[in-house]
Amino acid sequence: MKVEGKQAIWKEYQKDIAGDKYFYVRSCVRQNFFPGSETTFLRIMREELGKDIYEHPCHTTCTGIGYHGDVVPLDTMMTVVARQFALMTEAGYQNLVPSCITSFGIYTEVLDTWHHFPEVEAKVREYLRKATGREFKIPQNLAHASDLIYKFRKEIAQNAKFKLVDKETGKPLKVVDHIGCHYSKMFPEKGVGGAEYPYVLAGMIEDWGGEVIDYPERRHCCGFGFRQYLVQANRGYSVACSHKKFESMEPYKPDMILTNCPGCPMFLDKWQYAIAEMEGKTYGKDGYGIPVLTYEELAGMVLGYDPWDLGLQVHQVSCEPLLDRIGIKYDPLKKYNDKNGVSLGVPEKPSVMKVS
Amino acid sequence: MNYDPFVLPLCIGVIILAATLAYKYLYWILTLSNADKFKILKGLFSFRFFKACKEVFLESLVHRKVFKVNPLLGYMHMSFALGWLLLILGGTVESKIHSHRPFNAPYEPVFFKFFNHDISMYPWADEFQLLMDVLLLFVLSGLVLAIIKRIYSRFFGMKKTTKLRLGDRAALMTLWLIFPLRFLSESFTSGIYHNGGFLTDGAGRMFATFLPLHNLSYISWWAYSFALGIFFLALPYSRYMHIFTEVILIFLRNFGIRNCKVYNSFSAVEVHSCSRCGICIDKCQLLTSARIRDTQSVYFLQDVRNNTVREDKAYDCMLCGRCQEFCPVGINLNNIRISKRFDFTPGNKNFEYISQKIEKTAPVIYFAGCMTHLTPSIKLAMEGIFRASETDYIFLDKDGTICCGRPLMMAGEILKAHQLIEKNSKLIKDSGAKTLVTSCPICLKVFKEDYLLNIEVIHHTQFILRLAEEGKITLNKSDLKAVYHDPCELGRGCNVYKEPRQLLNKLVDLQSIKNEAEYSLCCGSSLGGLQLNSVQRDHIRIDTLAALQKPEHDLLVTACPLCKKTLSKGADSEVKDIAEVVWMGMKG
Amino acid sequence: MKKKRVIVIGGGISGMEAATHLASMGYDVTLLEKDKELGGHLLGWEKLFPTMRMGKDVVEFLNKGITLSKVNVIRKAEIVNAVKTGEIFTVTLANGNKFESDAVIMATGYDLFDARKKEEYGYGIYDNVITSADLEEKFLSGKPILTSKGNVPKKIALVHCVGSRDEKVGNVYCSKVCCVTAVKQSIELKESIPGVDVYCLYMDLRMFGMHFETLYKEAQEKHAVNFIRGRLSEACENQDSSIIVKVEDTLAGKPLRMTVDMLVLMVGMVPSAGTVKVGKMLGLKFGPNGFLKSMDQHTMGTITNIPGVFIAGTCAAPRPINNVFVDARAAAITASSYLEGYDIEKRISYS
Amino acid sequence: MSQLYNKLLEDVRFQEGIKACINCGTCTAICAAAEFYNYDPRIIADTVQSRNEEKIENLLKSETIWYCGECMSCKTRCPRGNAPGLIIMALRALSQELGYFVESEKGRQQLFMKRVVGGWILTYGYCLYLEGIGTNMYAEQGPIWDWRQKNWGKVLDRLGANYKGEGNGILRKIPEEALDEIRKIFEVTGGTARFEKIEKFSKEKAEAMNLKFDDGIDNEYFQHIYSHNNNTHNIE
Amino acid sequence: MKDFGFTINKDRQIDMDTADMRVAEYVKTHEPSFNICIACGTCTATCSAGIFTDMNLRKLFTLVKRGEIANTRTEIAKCMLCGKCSLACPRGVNTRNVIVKINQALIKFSL
Repeated sequence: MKVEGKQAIWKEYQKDIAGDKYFYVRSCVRQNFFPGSETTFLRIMREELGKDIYEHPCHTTCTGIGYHGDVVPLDTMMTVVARQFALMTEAGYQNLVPSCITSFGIYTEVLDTWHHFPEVEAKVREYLRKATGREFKIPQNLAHASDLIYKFRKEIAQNAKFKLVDKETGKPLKVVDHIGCHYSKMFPEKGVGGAEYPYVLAGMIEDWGGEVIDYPERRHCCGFGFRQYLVQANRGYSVACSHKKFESMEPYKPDMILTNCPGCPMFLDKWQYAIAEMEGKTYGKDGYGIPVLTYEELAGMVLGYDPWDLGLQVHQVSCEPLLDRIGIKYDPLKKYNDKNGVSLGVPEKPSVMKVS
Repeated sequence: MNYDPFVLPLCIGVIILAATLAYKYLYWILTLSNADKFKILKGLFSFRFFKACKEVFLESLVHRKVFKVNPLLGYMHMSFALGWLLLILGGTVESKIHSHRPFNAPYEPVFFKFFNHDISMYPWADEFQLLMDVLLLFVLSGLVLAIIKRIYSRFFGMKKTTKLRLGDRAALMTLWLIFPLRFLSESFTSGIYHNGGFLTDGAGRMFATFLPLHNLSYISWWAYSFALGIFFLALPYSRYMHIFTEVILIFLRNFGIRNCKVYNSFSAVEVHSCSRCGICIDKCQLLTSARIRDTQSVYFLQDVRNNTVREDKAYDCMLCGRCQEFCPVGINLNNIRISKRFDFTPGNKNFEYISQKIEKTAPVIYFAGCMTHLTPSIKLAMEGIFRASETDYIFLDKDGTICCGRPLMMAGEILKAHQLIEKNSKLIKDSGAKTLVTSCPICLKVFKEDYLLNIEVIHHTQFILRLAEEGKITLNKSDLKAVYHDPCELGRGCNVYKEPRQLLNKLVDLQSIKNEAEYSLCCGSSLGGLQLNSVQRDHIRIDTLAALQKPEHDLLVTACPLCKKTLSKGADSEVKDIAEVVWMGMKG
Repeated sequence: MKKKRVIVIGGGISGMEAATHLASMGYDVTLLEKDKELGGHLLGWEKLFPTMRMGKDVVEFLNKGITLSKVNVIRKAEIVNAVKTGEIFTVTLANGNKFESDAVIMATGYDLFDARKKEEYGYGIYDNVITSADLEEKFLSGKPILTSKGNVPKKIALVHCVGSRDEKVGNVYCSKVCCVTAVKQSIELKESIPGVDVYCLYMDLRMFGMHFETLYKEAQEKHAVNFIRGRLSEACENQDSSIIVKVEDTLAGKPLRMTVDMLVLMVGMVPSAGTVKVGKMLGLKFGPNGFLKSMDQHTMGTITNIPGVFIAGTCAAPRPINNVFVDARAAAITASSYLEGYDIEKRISYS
Repeated sequence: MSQLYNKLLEDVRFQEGIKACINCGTCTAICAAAEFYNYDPRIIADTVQSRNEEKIENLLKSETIWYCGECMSCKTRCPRGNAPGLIIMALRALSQELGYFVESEKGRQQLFMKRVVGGWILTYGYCLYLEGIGTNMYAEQGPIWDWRQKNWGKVLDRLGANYKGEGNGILRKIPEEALDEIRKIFEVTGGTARFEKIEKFSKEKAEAMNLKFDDGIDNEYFQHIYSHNNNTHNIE
Repeated sequence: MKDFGFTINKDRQIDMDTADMRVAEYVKTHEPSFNICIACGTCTATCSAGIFTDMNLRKLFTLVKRGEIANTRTEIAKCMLCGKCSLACPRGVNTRNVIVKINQALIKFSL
């Protein structure tokens, strides 16, 4: 493997990311599964970096899962998206930052479609007017939340309390990155580093001291597939995709998986549990799973935030071995407490995969 | 009774030979099907028995068919077979007359001259001396030819002669020694006692001038006996097994027993009846055109005998039937080849998907055949002829669907072929037709041979000729010069030679060619040869076409869609099926 | 009367052959070549399809022509300016030398497609992904073909249409020579590495030339090269630096994966940098694929929009060597008739 | 010219998704669904490209169009710039429009998507709502999800959420007026009509299949489409 | 082992690294013309069995070459060996014998 070759490609896909004043759009999946990540994102952006991130109380889902589940028609989706744009315009913002990759993909697709089919944009404007009376301007800059963390990765590194380094051996941790399919597969030029060797997460890993591991099935989808996971009858496909990835990354013995998509970390996390239950196989060291982190969790981690503030306790695969390896202190007794320090009980242990 | 220890080798040989043959023949006959056994029983007490005897004389002794094909070779075979038999008969009679006893020790006639020095004591002694020496000379002349053939087969006009195995070698060597030794023994003895005829006595007198005959003569009798004994011992394990087996075969065949495509003990009798005359070798286009030197029937039968049939040798033969046509023993070589392919064709077939129904009934059913669907002009011509003759017919494979089963049969997939045969039979039965017409001789063969149809099965040439004779169609004669290529499956396969020619004579100026009728060459595309590659097939096609070029003609006519398709590639003149020629003429 | 002058730009096959013929007709011919040696891409190819004759034989043939007909050859010629003033062309080199002529032959050739642009194939990233030109260099060196780790490869895949027929890289045309090159190199690989398995991953096998199909059949029949119809989707590197390829075997109707020790990308032709540079200087028109545009595809293949400028060889379109020869001679003839005062444009009766 | 093909052409995604396909198989080679289902996006493109009415109708009624996971990997790679994923989306839309989706096992699952995801969107303004994702129906969410289920609010609270609260924040209650706007958009743009069609055709199919059909998720038909798998989807 | 109501779907990719090539090798050895197939589909187009069923000889041959032999036995059983494909083949592949050899190989390797 020649890194210079990759670097040359990364250089081809430099993305223009706005420096401040963002209109923030939340992610349905993330709010449910990784609420700590969104909280951490805002904390880093606002508190560490002092950026203006605006959230509108009336913004809603982009209908992405409904759209990609094919129950929400294209026009409906586009009009809902237009409504988000209208809220942004009304709030006086121009830079849109979605927390969700599928939302990011949808916004990109909508903008591209309108670019190629102006009549569609006109039709959507009409729909929005009719339904809500709102008008909108097209965002000037569209970046995914991970693009922002990527943009400020060096600043984060400067403030970092920890590096992605094994404290025992001093060697960089081996990290595999998993990019949400809708980040750049549809529009390679819209993602940092393009579609084949996206740099958005790799850049964070490198700058925070880790080593990016390239494994053959790196680009494979996690298997969500919208209807493919949500309907039980189809889940065999969904798990098979993740399974394929685990089998492919296993020989590289990664210390963690880093993701930038809402669904992927949940699937890569939960499928490790399910595969262990179904086939008795685990992929991490000593019978544990491979910890799966969101980029916000990782950023928070290197910045020295309390792991339980980040929400690592809601992962099925335990992150403690990773924290130990880096040397991050945490209080195991507080893991399952509520905000006020009261214990909420301890989750049951899986029968195969080891957890802390 | 005369006795000397040297008679023992002969006696042992004869006894063991007799026992072996008895065992083998009984085993084969007993393992025949009951129906076949019944045929033997019936045949033994019928006129057929005498017919068989006559055939034995003509074929096994005189070798009439070999004579026909190759007179020199025929003479060679005859000299051995007939000459030796007459020697034995003559000797037996002579010894009986001499001894005045109806029964002698069996070796007495063989060693007559050793035991009987005085030859003036019995009637016709001189005549006997003359006769026996003439016969010996007759056999010896054959021997000289055999040696020449082995050394220089071109002398016989043959490209190649057969190869030998150990049993054959032993038998051949001793066979070659028997008669020279007999000649020497008798000559030496005659040199001392003057009891020989013109040949042996003359030679004896000459030998006596320079050889110590008293010592040599006894040794030579020993050698003679040994040669005979070893020959008889080796005989069942050599090609000479054919000497006796062919007789059995002739009887069985005259009793109505035929081989089928499954190997059985009648097939074994056929296989052992092969005299390895080698006539089949250079009749085989695989040798002459495709340069395949080791698959010809004589080798194949040898492999069958030795249980060493190789798959490629089972599969490369085209089943054109030329070897069979020329085989003096009349072995059904194609069926034996197919029966051996059967051993290599495992695997299942499933034709459940075929579910055709007959829509109407009609007196005539037309089966174009797969190959005809690849040459649609033949199909169109036939449809035109049917229309013009107002024949009420069913086009059974109009959509180009069901195969007749012959290709499977040829590939040795006999059981699977029967699955198709059953399906098609039902359709044909349901049609209520009285006549089945097919354009493809391959189909014709299987319809005639393997379908148990109670209706007439004919080729379209036969059908068209009948239409013309009945005045249902009018044939227009053109002045085109044409030659006719007999398709293997139509000619040798189904014995249809006459009708195509009658028909063509009404249509064109038909020229005769060299390899006609039963000697016709294969076009090279035969479905029989599975192992042949396209280059080998091309060689055959090119050579066949070259042979068909003479005399000059405007039209090359055949009666098989496969031949037509094959020969069209590279022919100097136009190639047409008879049906097309007819239809062309009718359309004007 | 003074000899008419012709400048031939580019010392590859087309330039050398056009120059040879023009000189033999009695023109004063100057051949400008940017490198220190004449021969162009041909210098980098060992054996040529379909006959497997050596590339250097052809170079020798060309050189002999140049010598015998006394072409004035300028090597290491870097053109900084080329203009037409009145009927006269003036070409200026970096060293300040100026050449004047009455006609110009553009024989500036092609460049190989930069395989790094097909990111998903990992050229320049994965150690065992090489191009057809790299492989040819290996053949030319005479050294054994080895993987990056110095092992004898057991399985090699050749990818057709790299940089050709691909909107993703902006090249929608077929480069013509890659299919048969793949077949040729497969055979060479089979011959030089005993027991190696070779797979060609193709979309269509465009065996358009005489004997190309025969070569293809030979690859199948004699060398048992495997042909899989499917365009490579992506290549990934294994830990042992072998390459996993993913294609659909479209004839089997199934996705297919395979680990190979070496992946060879059959790179197509793109207009050379020189073609673009000099073409622009002279004000020549470019076709939609970036190659020089002729006045008419059928009837005026060597004639450009600038009277007196003629195009030969692969600066106009991807072509195999035999066509380039024909093309070069055609350019020489059209240039000559132009110099003798013949105006082909009179024949144009269509728009 | 096929009527159905013309209908497909009305969808901009279809226009974007297919120019002239060269059948190279790049899409299939990278397709996750093709790895695990008897599925070949190349053939989908080829089929629609044929413009054959019957073939397209069969496609719309088939299982095939429901295998795609819409990851759009195919769009990245196609040398002709096609996107079978977008073709699929257009086909799925038309299949629902015409009621053909109920002819396939996988297509019938659209009722699930409508009632669950569609329901969440219109009720909560979110595509997913944790209270609907119990480990009863999503057992692979594991013991950690069990634990969260017992403590929905408190865990969210611990992680800075504003669960069911007013104003901003994670899983806040989206104001009713905003939800009304969304519902209005659905009505204006055909979202509601799509939902109604899915319900109508599903109901008819349930009757034809003799399965009890009712609102909500606790009826025979719904449970059937949610969990039934005839296990022939990866057989050639 | 816990039952989640589904199992992990099996991969249906052709994996050339693990493919069982015994049948393909056997056929290539015994009928070398198998190598020169250009998968043009003429055989399939002329196939009689193909009229009644979806048997696809061209595809079958391709699959055998990729070691995909799961359905070969049932598919090949439909062949009537009529030989039209052999005659139609532009490359002179001895298709009839290829079929016979495939059958033999399946038996030989108990597949």
